[in-house]
Amino acid sequence: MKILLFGITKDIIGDAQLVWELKEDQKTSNDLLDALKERYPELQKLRSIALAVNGEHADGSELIKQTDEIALIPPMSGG
Amino acid sequence: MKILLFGITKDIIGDAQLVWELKEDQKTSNDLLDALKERYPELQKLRSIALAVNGEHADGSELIKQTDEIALIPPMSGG
Amino acid sequence: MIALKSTQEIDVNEITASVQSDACGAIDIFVGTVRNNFKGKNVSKLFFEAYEPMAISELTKIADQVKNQYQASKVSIVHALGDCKVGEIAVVIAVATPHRKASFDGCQYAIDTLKDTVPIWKKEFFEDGSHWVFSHP
Amino acid sequence: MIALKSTQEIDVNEITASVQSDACGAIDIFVGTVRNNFKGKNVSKLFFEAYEPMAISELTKIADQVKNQYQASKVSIVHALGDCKVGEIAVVIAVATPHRKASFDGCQYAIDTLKDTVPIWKKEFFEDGSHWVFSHP
Repeated sequence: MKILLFGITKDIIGDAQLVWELKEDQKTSNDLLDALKERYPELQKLRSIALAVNGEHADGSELIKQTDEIALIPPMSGG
Repeated sequence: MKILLFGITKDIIGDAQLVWELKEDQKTSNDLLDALKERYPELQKLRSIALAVNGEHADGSELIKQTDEIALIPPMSGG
Repeated sequence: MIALKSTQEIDVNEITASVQSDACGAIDIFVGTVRNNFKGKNVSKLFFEAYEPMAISELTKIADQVKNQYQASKVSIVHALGDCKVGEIAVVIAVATPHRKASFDGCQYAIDTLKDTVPIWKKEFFEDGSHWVFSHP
Repeated sequence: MIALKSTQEIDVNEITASVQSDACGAIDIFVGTVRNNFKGKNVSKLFFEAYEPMAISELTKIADQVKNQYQASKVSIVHALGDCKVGEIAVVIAVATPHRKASFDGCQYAIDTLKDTVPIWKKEFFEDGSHWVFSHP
């Protein structure tokens, strides 16, 4: 699956998109976020890091499918 | 002296300006206002009526001279 | 910018630009427009008149108060005179401050105070007549 | 009007007109502009990027909340994307309500919420470098 990257996560991961192989034990959005933080430890240093699943802020419990649109959401700063 | 009229006071007095002879006993802006209310009793029916003296809201204590610019200030309704 | 104008001459872009300041990140703008009803009656238009020099002086006092009390860099107030049809602009107040909370508070203070202290009078026209509005005090 | 645009395309008159409603007497408009300093450092420009479809969806949610919670008839929110120089407009929010207090409260709620929930990211450029801003949460 592809994970969309914005702001500082693009700098950390080095691209605008991340191609990610969803593993068996990555069932919820929390599982996926934990796996991403493990793979890219720099993400853990951010004030906050979360996921959006299909264009909605994830609360962690969403069940993830290969076809979902996932985005990494670093601290927002609009306005 | 001339007294400037606005809004409903123009309708009550029937003109945009009132020519007024300042009497001996009309020393303060309160004295003048009282005399105007006596002469035009309709003014007393307004929710409020006040004077401006030389372009400032009068507090009643101002000493009035023939050369002052006086205006009757009915309830304001800008905005 | 402190001004009394016909409603047709009031330009929100121009007023916004008049308060913009590179040290300020926030501009709050209040726009008062003519509503089509008042206490359930259909309003057809408003007419505004002012004791003009005193109105300008009282508007200037309000702008100065907002600058002092809310750390506003610039404040503009433009009020309409003459006829205003439904939907047209009666008043615009713009307040520029470094941070946003003060711009809202200063703008709200300005419109509240304007209604209390500025010698402007509004006549409402209904289908069946007209009357001078007695808002304040 | 809910939109993401270049700062050059943002027109406060157009946004004001987009919320005007004959049943409403009050429009409050918040305009966020680029300040020339941040914590004492000179800012030269900002750059905004967004997760665009989600940003539009979150902005629409905010507009709907303001309509429900503040009895607003119409709400417009336009945010800049790309480069914004000092003094240029980053965001405009306009809220039209029958009476004025609600327009201020609704507009303030909208800008506060925007900063919390809308996936837009800001990069600040200084004379000696740049950084992504971490405002929220």
